[in-house]
Amino acid sequence: MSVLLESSSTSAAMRRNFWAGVWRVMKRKPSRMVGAVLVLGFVFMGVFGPMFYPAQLPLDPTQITAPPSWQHWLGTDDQGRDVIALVVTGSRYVLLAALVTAVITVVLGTAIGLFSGFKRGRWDNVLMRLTDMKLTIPGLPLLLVLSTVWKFSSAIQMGLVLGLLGWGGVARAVRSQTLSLRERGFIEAARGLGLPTRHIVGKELLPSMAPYIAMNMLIAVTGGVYAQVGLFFLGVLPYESNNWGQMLNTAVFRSGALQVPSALGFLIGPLLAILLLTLAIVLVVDAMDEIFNPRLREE
Amino acid sequence: MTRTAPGVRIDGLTVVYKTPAGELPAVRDVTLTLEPGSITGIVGESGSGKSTMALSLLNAVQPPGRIAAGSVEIDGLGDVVGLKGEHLRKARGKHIGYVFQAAQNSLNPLKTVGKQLLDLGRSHGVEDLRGLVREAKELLGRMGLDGARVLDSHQHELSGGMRQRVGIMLALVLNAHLVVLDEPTTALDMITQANILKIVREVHAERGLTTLVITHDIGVVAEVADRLAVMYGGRLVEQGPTREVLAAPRHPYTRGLIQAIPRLVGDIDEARALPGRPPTLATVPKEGCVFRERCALRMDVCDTVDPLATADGSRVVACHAVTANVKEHA
Amino acid sequence: ACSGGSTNTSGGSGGGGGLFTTIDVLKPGLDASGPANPWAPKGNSFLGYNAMKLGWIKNHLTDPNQFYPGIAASWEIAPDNSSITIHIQPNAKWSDGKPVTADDVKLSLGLASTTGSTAFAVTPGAAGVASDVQVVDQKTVKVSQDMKNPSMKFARGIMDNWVVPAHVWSSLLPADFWDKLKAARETGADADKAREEILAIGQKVLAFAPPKDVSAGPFTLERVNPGEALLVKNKNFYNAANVAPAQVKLLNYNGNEQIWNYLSAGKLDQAGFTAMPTDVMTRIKNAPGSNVIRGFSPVAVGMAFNQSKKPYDNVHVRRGLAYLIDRDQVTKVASPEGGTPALTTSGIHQKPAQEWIGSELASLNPYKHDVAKAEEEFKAAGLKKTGGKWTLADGSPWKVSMRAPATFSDWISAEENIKSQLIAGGVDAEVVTVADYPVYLEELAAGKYDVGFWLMALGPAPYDIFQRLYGASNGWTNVAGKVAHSAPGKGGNWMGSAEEIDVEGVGKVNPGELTAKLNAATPEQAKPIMVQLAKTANQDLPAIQLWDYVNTQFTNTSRFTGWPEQDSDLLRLNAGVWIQLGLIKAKQ
Amino acid sequence: MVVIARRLAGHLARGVVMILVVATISFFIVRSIPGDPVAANVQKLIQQGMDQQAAEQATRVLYGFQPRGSLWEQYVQYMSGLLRFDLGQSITHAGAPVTQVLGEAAKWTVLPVLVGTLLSFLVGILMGVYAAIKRSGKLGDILAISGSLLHGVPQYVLGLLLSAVFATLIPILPGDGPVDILFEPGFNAGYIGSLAQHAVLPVLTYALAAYGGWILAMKSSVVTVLGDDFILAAELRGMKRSIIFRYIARNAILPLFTILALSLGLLLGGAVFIERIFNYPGLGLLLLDSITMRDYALMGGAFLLITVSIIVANILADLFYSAIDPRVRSGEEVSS
Amino acid sequence: MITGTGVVKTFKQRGKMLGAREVRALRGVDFAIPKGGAASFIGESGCGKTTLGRIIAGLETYDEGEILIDGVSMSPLKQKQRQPHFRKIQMIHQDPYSALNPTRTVHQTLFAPLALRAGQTGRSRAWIEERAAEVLSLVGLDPGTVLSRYPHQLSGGMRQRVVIARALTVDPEMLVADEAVSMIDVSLRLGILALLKDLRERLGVSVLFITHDVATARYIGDDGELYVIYRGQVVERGAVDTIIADPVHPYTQSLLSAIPVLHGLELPGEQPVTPLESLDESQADEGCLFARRCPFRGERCTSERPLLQLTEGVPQEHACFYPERRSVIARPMSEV
Ligand SMILES: Nc1ncnc2c1ncn2[C@@H]1O[C@H](COP(=O)(O)OP(=O)(O)OP(=O)(O)O)[C@@H](O)[C@H]1O
Ligand SMILES: Nc1ncnc2c1ncn2[C@@H]1O[C@H](COP(=O)(O)OP(=O)(O)OP(=O)(O)O)[C@@H](O)[C@H]1O
Ligand SMILES: [Mg+2]
Ligand SMILES: [Mg+2]
Ligand code: NI
Repeated sequence: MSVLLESSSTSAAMRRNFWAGVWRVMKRKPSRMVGAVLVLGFVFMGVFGPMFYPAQLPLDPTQITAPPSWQHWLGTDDQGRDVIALVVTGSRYVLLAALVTAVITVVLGTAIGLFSGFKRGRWDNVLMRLTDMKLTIPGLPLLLVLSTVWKFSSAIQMGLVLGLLGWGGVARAVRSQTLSLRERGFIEAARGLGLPTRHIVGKELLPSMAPYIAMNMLIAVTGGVYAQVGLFFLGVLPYESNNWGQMLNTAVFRSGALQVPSALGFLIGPLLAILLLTLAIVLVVDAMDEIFNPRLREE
Repeated sequence: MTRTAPGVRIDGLTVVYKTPAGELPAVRDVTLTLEPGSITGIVGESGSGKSTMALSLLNAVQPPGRIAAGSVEIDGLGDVVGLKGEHLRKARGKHIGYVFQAAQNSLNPLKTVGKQLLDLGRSHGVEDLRGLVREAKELLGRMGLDGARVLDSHQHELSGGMRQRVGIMLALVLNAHLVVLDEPTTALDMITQANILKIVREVHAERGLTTLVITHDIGVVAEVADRLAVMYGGRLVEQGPTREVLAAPRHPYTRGLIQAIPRLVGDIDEARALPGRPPTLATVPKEGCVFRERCALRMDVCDTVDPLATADGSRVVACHAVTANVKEHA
Repeated sequence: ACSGGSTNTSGGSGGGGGLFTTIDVLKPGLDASGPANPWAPKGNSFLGYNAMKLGWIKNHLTDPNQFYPGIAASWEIAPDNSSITIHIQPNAKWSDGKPVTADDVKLSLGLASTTGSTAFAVTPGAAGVASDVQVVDQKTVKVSQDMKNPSMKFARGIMDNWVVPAHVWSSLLPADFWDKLKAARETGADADKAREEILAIGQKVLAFAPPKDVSAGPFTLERVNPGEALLVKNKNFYNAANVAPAQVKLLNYNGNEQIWNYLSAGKLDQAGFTAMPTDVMTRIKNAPGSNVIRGFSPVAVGMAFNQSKKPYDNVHVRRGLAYLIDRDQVTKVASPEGGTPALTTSGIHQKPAQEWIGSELASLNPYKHDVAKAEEEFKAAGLKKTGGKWTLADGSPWKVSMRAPATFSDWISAEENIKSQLIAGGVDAEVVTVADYPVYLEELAAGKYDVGFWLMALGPAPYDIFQRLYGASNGWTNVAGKVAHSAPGKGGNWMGSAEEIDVEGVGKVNPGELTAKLNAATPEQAKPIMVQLAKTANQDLPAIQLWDYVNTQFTNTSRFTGWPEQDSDLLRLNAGVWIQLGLIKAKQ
Repeated sequence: MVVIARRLAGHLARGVVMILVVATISFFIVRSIPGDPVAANVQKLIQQGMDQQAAEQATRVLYGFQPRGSLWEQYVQYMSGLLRFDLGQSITHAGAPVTQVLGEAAKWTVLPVLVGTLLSFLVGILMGVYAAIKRSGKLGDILAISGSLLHGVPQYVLGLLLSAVFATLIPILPGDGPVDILFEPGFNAGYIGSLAQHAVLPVLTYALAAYGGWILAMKSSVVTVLGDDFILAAELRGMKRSIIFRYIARNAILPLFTILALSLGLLLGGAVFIERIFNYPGLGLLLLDSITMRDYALMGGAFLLITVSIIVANILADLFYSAIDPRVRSGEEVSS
Repeated sequence: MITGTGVVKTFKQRGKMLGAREVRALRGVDFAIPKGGAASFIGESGCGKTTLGRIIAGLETYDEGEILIDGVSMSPLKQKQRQPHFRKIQMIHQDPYSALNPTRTVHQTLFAPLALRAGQTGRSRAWIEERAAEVLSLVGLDPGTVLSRYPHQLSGGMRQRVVIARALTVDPEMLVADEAVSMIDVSLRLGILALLKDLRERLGVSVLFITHDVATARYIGDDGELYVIYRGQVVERGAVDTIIADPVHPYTQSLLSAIPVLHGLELPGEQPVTPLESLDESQADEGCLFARRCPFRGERCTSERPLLQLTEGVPQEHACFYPERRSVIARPMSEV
């Protein structure tokens, strides 16, 4: 038992080391801190943001698509609602859908990639053909065509569809990782020892790929945001609540944000949100890259 | 033009690598002379600093490493450590041939050997490219290969042994007379290894070279080298004529190393492993003898004082115990 | 943001020349490969420029049969509406120099009947259909109406037709075409076959690509690219001397925002109506030479109810909502430039309403914004107010769910605003957009929505006005002059009004049958019916009339002058017609 | 050569299967779209002043172009048409063959996409090499982060920003349409100039959108190659820097060809946004229009064409790849 | 006891439908490794040593022939059914760096297979911990210091010991050590060899030792058998010392001649054998596989395949028509 205690205490120490390493990596480039803070900010915004506003945003019919002012930092929309309030309240749908997208993308992609790479043979062939096909069919046009059939009435459904369309890349990457890990002696040894597949996949393969999967997940979040915002922007999706894409659509195609500078704030709001989210995730992924990939660690 | 084999004098060479723990020496205060026309073998275990030293001969230590002190005098070139830019580049290849560790991958996978040969010629301003190709074919033929076919091949079409021979050809084709071979036979099987070693010996003799062979396998050195130098933890611990060192190793590490070689005949119990494990850059003792942790002859002085390399005839040893012994006898 | 090239001066004989830049608001997305064929939906025939009609319909408040001359220089309508005699412009020539003849007109009318035309419908028993086209002489044609089911709009149906050169198009119609047409208007197997054949010809007509644009209009098509179409002056045009521009450039657009762009840059000499936000309007008005002309647009939008859904079956709920919604605010937010708040719900646009129902207009309930009255009505409907929120009689929650197609920006804006107003008034509400108009219409007709927006008051013909409220969408179909009614939820009846309504001061009326009568009624006969129907619509509120559209036209005085006046009856016609009538002059 | 031919055959076979599958998918998706285009068209005509009956008849004529028969019959008809490169007739274009309409639109998509790709490829790999060499410096860092950012930002954001800045705030470039009419089409300076001027913003958007990806891919590829033994070996042989640079470049670019195909797919997909923003009359806009107009044949055709271009691009990229990689040429399996 | 007869393995290049290449890795190999015994495979690179080792460890399937584990034939069994039998045979990989999962501590690495066994036999957690410490002690490691470490905190030799300890957790009957010492520093090599020998003696585990360094074969036990394998065929087989002292097959002689001589300590053999050409896998399969490279080949060699046999006057089995003793190995100067 003492052995066990010792081993667990050292692994705790290892973990502490890990966090210390994380801290070091983050500290080395201040931009990464900015990224982490921004990501947390977006999470906060999606979870708690809407609580700061009434369900029905106050509107001011005397200030329709007004330019930025002290009262409305980014101006107002075509109904006279504050753009920042719209960005914040609209974030929940967008981020939730993106999260669902990311989870489904990663879970499906990882599962299929793992299965394919681990089983190899016929299943691998079939699954990879399928993945190839998914990767070849361009996502956006397919979504456009699908959007006429599907009703993306809730964020969850939206995420579901995007996720179901998006797992190809992850599956591919995970499969090639699995294939290369498979060749490593320790996986073969585990099989030789008669360890169950559950153990091999869960304890040996997945932990080695975890950082990679986590990065993919973050990237999938941005992918999810872009796809749905894009669809709303094109105006091919019906909507029930405000969201960034619908804001872009209204700003550009209804309020003339590209024609009259006074409506520019209305356009900038959601654009800024997307840009910041991208920046945040890029910075965090950059940090993760270094934390998890000692080969890239430049001294 | 036939140049004679150059001599090389390495003096007080120290090479450091920048690590999170600061700059640590991978080669420390090494002094070694390569006699013109000799084959010198350097043996040492993984991480003992062999490759680093070999690269220093071309002033080609890769960042984050750098030559921190010492000089490498090569006849006809001067101190290589001071060479820079075009001079340095021209020296490489033309004066010093280098056969890469893991020569398996020392060729551009996208170009045929012949094209790379021409690139090499152009880099060194060779006017007579036809002559260069002829020379290359001759060299390859000398090593038992079909020159035309090899020049027309890509790397992946050649076997390990063939690639290694191509590596040797590229090192020699510009008429370099100092050749450095870093682990020329690692990852080759026995028969190919024997073949390559034979070629190295023959080419060395025919062309009148000064050759440095680096390896972790004493057998390889024993086969080819006239002189043998043993490295441990970045230090040169013993050197001398190969046969003498093998027959009567003085440094306890050399002795242990030779004793640890599995032998084909004789009592298997005679062979025994060295205790402990080889040091890494971070675990090499900063002061005192680098080998003391595993040494059977360890004395108090070993903990604090780095033993000087002491010459005794053609033999040089850096060990307090041995030096003390010699003095006693003297 | 075009950096236009130098103006090609091929020179017009009269009017001063120059390049006239405009946009055809009915034709988004120019198709560079489209033929110069007025029937082709993506064709490059532009009304008034290189595509000619017999006459141009005036934007009259009440009379559908007033025209400006087109190919027809003059016309006589028989007093009983049984025929119209058309006199072709004596000098009219095609751009290849051949004269425009009665044969051209007859062939064009034949072509029209294959592609769908009011006066040449092939449905048996359709109203206002021509029974005969007669070439009186080379420049005169007489067309008679089939008096079995006459329509007030017969003359309009004839005059509003394209005229194309017979020598280019004649191959499309078979020799026995006119007999076929007659047969098609009967019933029975032979007629079905004839209709099929005509349909097939129609498709050929739609897809027909004349090798070259031969036009009798003021311009001919020079070239089209995906961005713009260029037309040059037709020297053979009968009124060429008075046509000012030497060239016309029709810009392509895919979305309104492009038109805004062009207008704010002062680049368009004229553009038809497009919805726009106030700021954009201001910017456009500030462009040098910018000029806005407003006139009558015979259409209004209403918030229509599906009366088979609770609680909208209750007239008090509908009235309560009418009181609760401030139409001024809705209009201001949603259509500040393109509409005026409806005075009340009469089913008629406020401008012609005066003409049609006169003093009776004042007796209609204006449903002025009045929260107290709304509460009264809700109470009368049995709704309950708990915790500041109105619920259904049984206490279950009530949410007004409004739908609009996502592509209709003003409707969405309006619904969003109404939503805010309703929530402020204690009525929960939501706006759900629908991907696009086709889906919207399909689901609306299938009765899937509670509340939707609906165009109404389509003038100027009285039948058309009320047909929107008491026509097929409300269960009444008018086939061959006979009215049938289908039950709510069936046969496209999604509004589901009662078949008979007891109207205060009028008595029991069947609005569908009344509406059908309007088809053949003279204005004098129509007026009392209009009063009855207006009262019915006002009291029963199948829809709350929100705003009446305004026809807003944009012109620019920097390069051309002679634009129509405010409220001119030229206003629903485009600049091509103004130019060919000789109104537009180059600025000196 | 045999290997390449065999690869080509394999690709073609797979490509054909893929096209058939995509055609089938698009056929069925398109047929299951809700919404009544007929009613919508009638309403549209009524709004334009036609009366109900006429509108209905006109619509009937128009929709006569739609194929009839059971779904299965239509499918067979569609697929057999496909073999003859016949994709049916467009309704919005009054029976014009879909292939013709697509052909008209395709040039407005393909050209800018190609130019954009090429441009971003050239600049991107140069910057990528630079970022790899300077990877521990500030500038390399900035390049890498900006690459990630550009790579991450969706095309429409770039398009909107460019449009807002260069066509609205400082209107120095045309922000919509492909060309001005007043120039006689053909090889004259005015026309070509106008074409070029109008293409600047869309092409720039395509290029910017792809550029980040190139930087990142090239950087990581160069870093990998720099670590390869043969580069050090070449240096130790005293090879000229320029030759070593060529060695690095060629080996580093090689794996990018697989990405090339992928990026083309991405760009073609993004054409919808860019063409919508800049009103460029290409395939994307056509697809969008056909969806709102419920022009089934056209919708299916546009979707199919976009997919087929990607498949073809994939094949070309792979062939190109095998043409310059001797390992593939001699049939060895190269893991990339 | 594990025996095999006529084991054949052919690799087909995967994923290539057209023109698949075949590699004959094993061409009918017989072997028998008694309980507690030792056998060594030597041969040139690519001759099939690893393949055979993996087949014996159950990590690879075989195409023909028969393998018996403790008398049970494996051929009729399905993959799943074979597993428990093959578990008695554990593989020690060449590369101790990749054989351990870098994300798991030694404790975790040993825990998993032990827990599995504990679960099957109903043993307690304490047993697991005890056993983990025990196997570590068996391989000469101090459980206290090693258990909590990650692989990267261990030296090569220690890792290889952990790998062996892990194999011991399932109480194997045989260890297959594939070049188990070739990647370990010279000074540590003997330690591992001694450990394997020690395990044999103490635990009665048989050891299959795969190597290209003949000398090491002696160190796992002088009672061991040596199999000289050439191109998938056993060409000479017998007691280690017998073969080293008196090889009769020219191939064995070539191999032994190639061993570097420690000049100064040793004198080279008098009759070294050098093959005429280097190994070429694609050579014709007729006759003796070594014929083309053999300096002593006769008429018969090119037409007929010699089979492994015992002939008079030769103590070991060999596959040569003209077996002849030659003095090829170096002998220590001390002996002379
Ligand atoms: N780029 C580097 N950065 C940091 N340390 C390095 C670097 N390259 C080598 N070293 C360290 O320098 C020491 C000497 O390395 P070197 O490659 O010269 O050893 P070697 O004797 O050639 O070993 P091997 O037999 O494995 O080739 C080692 O401890 C190694 O870890
Ligand atoms: N998975 C595989 N697919 C295809 N061919 C294979 C595979 N594994 C081995 N081979 C081939 O089978 C032959 C025997 O290989 P094997 O690895 O058993 O040789 P070896 O004797 O272990 O060589 P080495 O000394 O290099 O380890 C070789 O030609 C090899 O290329
Ligand atoms: Mg080395
Ligand atoms: Mg092997
Ligand atoms: Ni333009």
